[in-house]
Amino acid sequence: MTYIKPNFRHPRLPTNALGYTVSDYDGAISTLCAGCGHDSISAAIRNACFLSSIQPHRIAKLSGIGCSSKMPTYFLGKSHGFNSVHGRMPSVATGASVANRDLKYIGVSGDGDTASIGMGQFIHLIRRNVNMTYIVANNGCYGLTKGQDSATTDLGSVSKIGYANPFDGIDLASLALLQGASFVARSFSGDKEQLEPLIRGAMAHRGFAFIDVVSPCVTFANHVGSTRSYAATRENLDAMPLDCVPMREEIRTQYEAGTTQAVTLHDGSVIHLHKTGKDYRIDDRSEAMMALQSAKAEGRILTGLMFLDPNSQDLHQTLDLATKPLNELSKDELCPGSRVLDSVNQGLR
Amino acid sequence: MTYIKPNFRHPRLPTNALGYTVSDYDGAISTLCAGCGHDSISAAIRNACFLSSIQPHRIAKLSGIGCSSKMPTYFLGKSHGFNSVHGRMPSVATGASVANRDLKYIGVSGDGDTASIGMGQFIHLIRRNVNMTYIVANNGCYGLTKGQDSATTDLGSVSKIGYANPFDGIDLASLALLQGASFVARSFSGDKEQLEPLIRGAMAHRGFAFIDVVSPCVTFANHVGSTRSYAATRENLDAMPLDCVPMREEIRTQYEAGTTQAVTLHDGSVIHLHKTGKDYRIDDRSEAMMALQSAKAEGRILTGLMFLDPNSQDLHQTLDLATKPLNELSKDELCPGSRVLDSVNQGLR
Amino acid sequence: MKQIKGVNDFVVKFANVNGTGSASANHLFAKAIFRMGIPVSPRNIFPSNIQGLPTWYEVRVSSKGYLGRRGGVDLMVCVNAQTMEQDVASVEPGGYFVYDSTKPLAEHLKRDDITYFGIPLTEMCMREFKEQRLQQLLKNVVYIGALAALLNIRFPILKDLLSDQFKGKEKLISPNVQALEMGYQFATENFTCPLPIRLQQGGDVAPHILESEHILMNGNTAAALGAIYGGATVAAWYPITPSTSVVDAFAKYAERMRIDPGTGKKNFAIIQAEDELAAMGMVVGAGWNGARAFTATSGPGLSLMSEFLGLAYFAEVPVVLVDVQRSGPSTGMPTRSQQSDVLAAAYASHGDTKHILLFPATPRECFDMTVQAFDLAERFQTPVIMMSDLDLGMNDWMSPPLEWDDSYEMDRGKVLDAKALDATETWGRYLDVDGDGICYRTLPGAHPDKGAFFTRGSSKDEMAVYSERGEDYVQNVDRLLRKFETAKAHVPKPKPHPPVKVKRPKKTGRLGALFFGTSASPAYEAVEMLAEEGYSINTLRIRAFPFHQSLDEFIHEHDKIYVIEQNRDGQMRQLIMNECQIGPEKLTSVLNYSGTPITARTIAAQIRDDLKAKPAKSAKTAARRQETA
Amino acid sequence: MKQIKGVNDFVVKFANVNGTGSASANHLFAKAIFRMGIPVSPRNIFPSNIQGLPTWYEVRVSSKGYLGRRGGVDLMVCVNAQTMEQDVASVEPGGYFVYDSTKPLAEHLKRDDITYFGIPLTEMCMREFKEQRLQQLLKNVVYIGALAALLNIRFPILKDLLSDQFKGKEKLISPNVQALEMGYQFATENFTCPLPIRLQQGGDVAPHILESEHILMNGNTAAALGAIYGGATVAAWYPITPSTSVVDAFAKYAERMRIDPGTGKKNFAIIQAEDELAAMGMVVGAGWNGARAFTATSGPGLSLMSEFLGLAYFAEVPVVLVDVQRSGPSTGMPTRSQQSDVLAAAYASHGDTKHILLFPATPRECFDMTVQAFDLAERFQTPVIMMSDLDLGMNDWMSPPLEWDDSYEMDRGKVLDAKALDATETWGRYLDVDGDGICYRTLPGAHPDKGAFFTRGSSKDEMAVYSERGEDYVQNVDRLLRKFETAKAHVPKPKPHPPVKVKRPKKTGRLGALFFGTSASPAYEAVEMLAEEGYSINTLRIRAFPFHQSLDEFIHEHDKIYVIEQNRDGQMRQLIMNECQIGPEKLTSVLNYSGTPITARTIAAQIRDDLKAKPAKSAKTAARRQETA
Ligand SMILES: Cc1ncc(C[n+]2csc(CCOP(=O)(O)OP(=O)(O)O)c2C)c(N)n1
Ligand SMILES: Cc1ncc(C[n+]2csc(CCOP(=O)(O)OP(=O)(O)O)c2C)c(N)n1
Ligand code: SF4
Ligand code: SF4
Ligand SMILES: [Mg+2]
Ligand SMILES: [Mg+2]
Repeated sequence: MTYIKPNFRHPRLPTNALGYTVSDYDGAISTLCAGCGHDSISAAIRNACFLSSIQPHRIAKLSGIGCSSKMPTYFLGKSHGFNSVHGRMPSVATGASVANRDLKYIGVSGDGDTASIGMGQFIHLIRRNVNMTYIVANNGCYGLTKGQDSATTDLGSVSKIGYANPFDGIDLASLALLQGASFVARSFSGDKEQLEPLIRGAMAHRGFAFIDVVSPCVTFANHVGSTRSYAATRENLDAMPLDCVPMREEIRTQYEAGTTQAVTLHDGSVIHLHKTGKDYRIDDRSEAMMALQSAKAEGRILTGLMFLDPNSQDLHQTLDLATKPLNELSKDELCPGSRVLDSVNQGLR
Repeated sequence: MTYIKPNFRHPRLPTNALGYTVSDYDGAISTLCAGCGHDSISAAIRNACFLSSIQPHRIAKLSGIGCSSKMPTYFLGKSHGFNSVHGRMPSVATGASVANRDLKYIGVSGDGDTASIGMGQFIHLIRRNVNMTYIVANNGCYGLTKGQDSATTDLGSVSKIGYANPFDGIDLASLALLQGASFVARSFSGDKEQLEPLIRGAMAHRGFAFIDVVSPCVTFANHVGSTRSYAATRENLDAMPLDCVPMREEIRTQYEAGTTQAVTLHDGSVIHLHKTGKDYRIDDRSEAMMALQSAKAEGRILTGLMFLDPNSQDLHQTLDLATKPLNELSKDELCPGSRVLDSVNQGLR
Repeated sequence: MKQIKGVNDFVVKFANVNGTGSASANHLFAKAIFRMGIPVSPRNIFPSNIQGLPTWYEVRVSSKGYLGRRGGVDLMVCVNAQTMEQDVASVEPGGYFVYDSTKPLAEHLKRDDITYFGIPLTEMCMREFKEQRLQQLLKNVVYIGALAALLNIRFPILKDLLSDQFKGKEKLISPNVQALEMGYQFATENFTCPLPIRLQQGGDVAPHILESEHILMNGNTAAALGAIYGGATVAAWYPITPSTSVVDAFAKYAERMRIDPGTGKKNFAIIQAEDELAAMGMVVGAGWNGARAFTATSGPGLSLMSEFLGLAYFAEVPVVLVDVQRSGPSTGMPTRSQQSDVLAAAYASHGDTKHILLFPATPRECFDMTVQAFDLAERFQTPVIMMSDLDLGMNDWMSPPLEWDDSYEMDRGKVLDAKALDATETWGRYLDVDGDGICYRTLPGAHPDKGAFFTRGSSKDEMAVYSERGEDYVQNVDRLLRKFETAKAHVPKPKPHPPVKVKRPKKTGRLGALFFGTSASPAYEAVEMLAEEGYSINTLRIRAFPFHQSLDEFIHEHDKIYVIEQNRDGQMRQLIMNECQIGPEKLTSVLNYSGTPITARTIAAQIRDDLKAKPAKSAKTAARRQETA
Repeated sequence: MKQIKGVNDFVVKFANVNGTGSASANHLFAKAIFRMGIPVSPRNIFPSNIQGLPTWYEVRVSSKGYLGRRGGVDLMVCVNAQTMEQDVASVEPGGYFVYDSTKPLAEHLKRDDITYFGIPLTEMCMREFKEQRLQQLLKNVVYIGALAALLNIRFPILKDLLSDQFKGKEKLISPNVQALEMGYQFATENFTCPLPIRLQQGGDVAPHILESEHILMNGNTAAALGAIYGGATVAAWYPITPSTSVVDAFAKYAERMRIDPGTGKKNFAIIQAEDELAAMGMVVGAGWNGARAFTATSGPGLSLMSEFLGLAYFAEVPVVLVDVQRSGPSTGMPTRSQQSDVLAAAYASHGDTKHILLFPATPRECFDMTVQAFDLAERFQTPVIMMSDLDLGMNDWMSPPLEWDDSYEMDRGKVLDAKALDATETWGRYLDVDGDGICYRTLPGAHPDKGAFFTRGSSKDEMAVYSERGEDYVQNVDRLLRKFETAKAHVPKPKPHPPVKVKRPKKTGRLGALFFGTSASPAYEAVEMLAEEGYSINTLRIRAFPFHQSLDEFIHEHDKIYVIEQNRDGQMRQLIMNECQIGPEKLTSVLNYSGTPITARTIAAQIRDDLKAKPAKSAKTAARRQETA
């Protein structure tokens, strides 16, 4: 495809377990503003998939509409992507997921796309525990339509045209927690060290994995007064670091006893959470909720993995789907044939 | 209007402060199933408005679509009503409210109308703190379409056709709390003593007042196995009783010291909460959230007033609206006239 | 007093209160007649309410096999005090009126041109049955028993049907049989049975019905079976009358026919969405991912789906939608029928969009066309909307049995798998390689490094690269038009009907009639009625949009054409003018939009009036005689 | 080489990268020409992106006062390396090409039939300015300075404009002025100025323009002012290009003109909704409650609003919607213009629905028609949709000044207040007392015990009581049709244009042209071009739907009519055939749907080709010459 960077494979480029180089996970050249937080997220997704050795073509990318929703064009050029309509990606992802349970799904959205027009679908996506990674590039504004406040804009945050937002911002991570999401995290586009392992963990998780990523809009929300600017975010960041070791990979780094909390994911991957003092038991929803709420009250941005239920039941299980993907079933598996129809006719006489 | 019960005013019928009898608050004869919980809610609304001496014609009734949304026809026949479209009443109520800040607004909805198709609008209605009373007649099913599960149906609750619901039910009261609702309550259509004062309090509250009312569907969700049947509800009920004394009314009953918690509403009305042991400080969101969550965990239905912020800023304040209702402004107040237009032209040359 | 006579030819109507179990009893009545091999067509006219409001059930018996509504009532069974006045009034002179005589009939309800049969239903049931619920339910069965005597229904058939109905709940059989007998006995003892209108098994009945072993089924069930046989694996929906039973039936059959033998797991997914936007979104997602997916809805849902329909059209994703139409606009009359979503469906969504529509007229076609809808959707990579309606979808229709050709292969359309991709030199998602406007698509996950592309609702070039260049946009939307042209030859062709013999034909110029869906049966009947009067009218039944050229030909071969449809604005007529470039003077609307299915009498009357009123040539709408019962 | 000549008559186009501040500099250029009293029409052709993609700005100068696009480019200013190749190619033979010569021009970009002017913009700015942002921004100002010399723009005017522009940020004035002078000086020193194409103040200019004191404004701002003057108090919206600036402007003016003098509080409410469904819901709620409310959106929003539009139609609630059309279907080309929502708007929602549409062609009409929209919406208790488009809404148009008659009184329609209610004997919400299909409504809270009723989207009788009776339904929807008929006499009439003199008229039969909105200006120009060639074409500009009967008359008075519009499917033509009962052979489409506004040349070419190709009578679409620049 012309729009995929021609990737000249440098002989000495490191390869992953599948023999892919990181450039095999590249997408098209970004058309976002220079410095846009979203580009860092694209890079983190690319790196995470490379490091976790996921076959690029076995991933499907979905998004809504917005600068953030353009992102899927800028990573994983070997993957199919679907840039759907504004705020309705959750339903498209749900349909795609039941149609083929064997692919991995990454949904990328924005705060407008998810918290405004998409709120209803977002909540029902969580409720169904669709097996996917859902990333919100949260810049607290509508970038593509030139900077209006979104539903996640903090109370009092000053927009570029100088108005202070009079409404309280919706905290998507808390909402996801309350609605029963099985993997809830928050991060910052500028914190590669934390974001990459989070994405790797999310991709390894079975069920709905939500990552709310603060991703500054350099053009409309990076000024003094905006609570989502690079400066304000860095200043208020409380990051809980972690590592993710995917399945089939031996643990290289040695952690000093008691300094980490390890969680094993359904597929065998292990997430190591580094103790910071601010942290708590990762499998306790209410503790997570408390942590988020108190951080918010203090005007702090708590980032890291908030909650994880490695054994939640995803939609495929809830629907008791056959192991063979629905989109691969043959006529013989689908069509009962004339004899059965005769008996149906019989029953209608 | 032919559809209003011809109300023959019995000479000895008691009247309220405005001289209205309770029958002045009647609506048309209900066409709901005999025994439907919704009819009890209609009666409670009628009584609450009568007892609080609210002029019936100064109330506007709004609803979506569903058996529950038919309710407004069955109370307050002297009030205008708007039976809008399925799940979108919140937006209609928002528009109506800003158009005329002087009326009182009652929104009646169902769990399907609010938690399924209406989820997005519901959350944004809360966020805007629209000054209204919003009642969900929550029967955990779609009554009007013959009994499908709704998004509030409890996990494992068995539907009439015998399937156990595999999804976790959305707890609307917790959601309202998290999203910052200024008045959050839950009740049971069968508990008149609690429901009436709650509605009176809600009507007196300035801002968004939410009441989630368990209201059994006798036709599709009153069987054994349904967690919303009359029997199941009565069995699991933890009711926190209360009284509401509207403004300008002296407190008749004397409460023994320490047995009640009194909250004064913005308009001077006072709500008395009777201590039960299970209760907590009414102005503490997180305590309320904990109470709801733990009750849910124990399979109990906690009812009563969960949270109240009497001094929240409603949408009229947020928008800094003039005191005169927008729909009453005259041409002179609205139209700047030709001189101003000339200066506008000047600025465009 | 002259009483209405007729063997195997009359209309019976039941007036009940909904939620009292009348529907199943009345259905028992219709089914019994069906089992006697006599053409019957029942119609349930129910309120948008669960309990306590008036509901009617109309059963037409027609030896000729007319399945549309005739109009008028010959025998009324009224067990609803609320509506008794209008029910009495609606009986044809010389007709019959059966009622619950527990309370005496009010004076003002007495007509001297109809015959009354009072049966003390309540009293009888109070006497014979203890349980309150039974007392209510069995009232209905008692009058069925009485009708068995009055109309000559074979009693054993009724009994068989009861035992079928109560399989599993056997202890309910005896009280029901008892109730039947009570009614039967009361009638034989108190009335002269049978009536001049009656049933006669083996009496003269249209051959085409006797021959094939007909079944009795509703269109929604048939559509659901079509989805099963068409290979649908994903159904996403949101409940709405009258479409709900499509997915209910799909679930029922899927649980039987789609369980993986090895694991016992499901080879299908049914998701009750949070609303119609989501339902359509799920179908789009599944279709994009290569599964056959569908949804079912009605008017309000169609409106809510329009943004997604536009996406599917422009991004070229297969989608199947079953629109079971009801009376609009807005919430309208949710339990009344109409054909009023034609324009909204054909042009759903903003911008230049057109969608493929199918118009089934029988349950059999609901089945066949649903299967075909999946083939067409994947072949043309676009939404296909099957336009059913409440009358067809929720009522039981006598129909030839469903047939299935086991050699059927799904047409998955132009999809390149890994092998094909390796064989292809240069591939572009929107390259019109074959010149038919249809391009080759690929499915996610198919190939490690070929065929990946970005699907979007925005403009792109032939290589699927985002583009705002005018040339790329024009080239793309012109191709979409070309694709739509190609579809004309693949969708179901319009069906002509053997012309009706006319004895002394009147001079009228060449007359034609166009119609679709549930307007067909009454239209054929009306055409035969008019033939008796010397009017010769050729007919063509439209079965799909875009229109096949034979429609143009038909129009050109006639001087005046009646377009018979069930909406206010003559939507199909408009669609024909738009797409076939036909002048208005040729097309005259024959309309009924009262919510109750159009009747042969209404159609005949409107055409007759129009033909008499000269010059009628360019009248848009023939005199409107609305049948509103 | 022959160079293009022309005083006050040429097309200049700028090729830039978006997000580099070029728009304001280019606007400076257009505004300066406007201040010189010379007819000018600028067009911003920008991408759906915030920074880094190609963007163009086209400025047409026309002494005759043609404001539509002419087609072609006489002078190109290219400061975007990405597009230089296509930009060079797009210049007319004999034209001029200005570029940044900091890097030498590549060989393959050299044409021998155009004149090049290299200006080392980057180099000059690097040298003169320190700040990086300034270095980028002022590049644009430098080339404006050069153009001042090349095209003879009055320098003082540019300076004045700069100081207006930077009111408040005075320290920015001097570097800007310096940049202007740098460019001016460079041009005078290195090129022979002015060019054969040039400006000349007081040169011959169409009188109608010199006379009235024109203003330069865009349609969205005008619509916003219309909402202010029309008394709108509630604006609920969801951001979407190209409609966003309607509400932005409304907010700006409301903050100035709608503050309660006493309290300093607001006499208006603006709510940014969570999506378009909610935006329309809020408008419906406010309209129901007696406030004048509106929303603005574009295609995708229109699709999402269709359910609510159906409710407003059937429940009879006043609603005003400004649809600023962009290129569909689906997301389409968000920053490109089209007139492709005509059918979607006219018949929005399922069931039998029709909506009143207004078609403004100038900012002045955007203002007037928005005011009128509120009167019509309240008079007819129904949605009124003003169909603007990106070209009209977001570009600056020269227009006669806005005018206001202070004697204007809002038409609040048939609303009964408490007094009126007391005076009324029997009132029914849906009683057609006056026979015009419009009934009397009441507002919530008006009267203690009269006039309360239940508004609903379901069927009702004349007393607003829920009803499923066919008679009630038919009576109600027939009245809605009657109401729509009544509207025909109240909506803006179509406008004829004084016929153009034709010297040696060709034999063609009576030719007519129909068009609306932004197709008007280029259509008039094309008609004059064709007049030169001997083709005489009468014109009528459609301004509203439902159509006034004068449209029918115009069609009947002509043998062949061209319907000029900017969509693929000839939607207005279809609407005319549906509603006016006009045969297709008479109406020939002239279309452009490339996303860039239709040009006079395209129109003339399509008509010319069609007239030459005999027999052209019934061709649906004239030969398509798409202007795709
Ligand atoms: C139905 C619909 N309404 C409105 C729009 C216009 N629109 C495009 S993107 C966007 C908001 C984007 O905000 P967000 O999701 O936060 O993404 P960001 O650009 O900030 O990354 C809007 C309102 C649209 N494309 N579709
Ligand atoms: C857009 C739309 N979709 C679907 C429907 C069909 N419908 C009517 S009521 C209803 C659900 C009602 O459930 P709930 O809100 O819980 O009310 P209840 O009847 O249970 O009181 C549905 C799906 C509709 N009227 N409109
Ligand atoms: S506008 Fe903001 S969000 Fe959009 S690309 Fe630019 S920086 Fe990123
Ligand atoms: S169906 Fe259920 S909810 Fe509806 S009226 Fe009957 S009992 Fe009430
Ligand atoms: Mg954003
Ligand atoms: Mg419910």
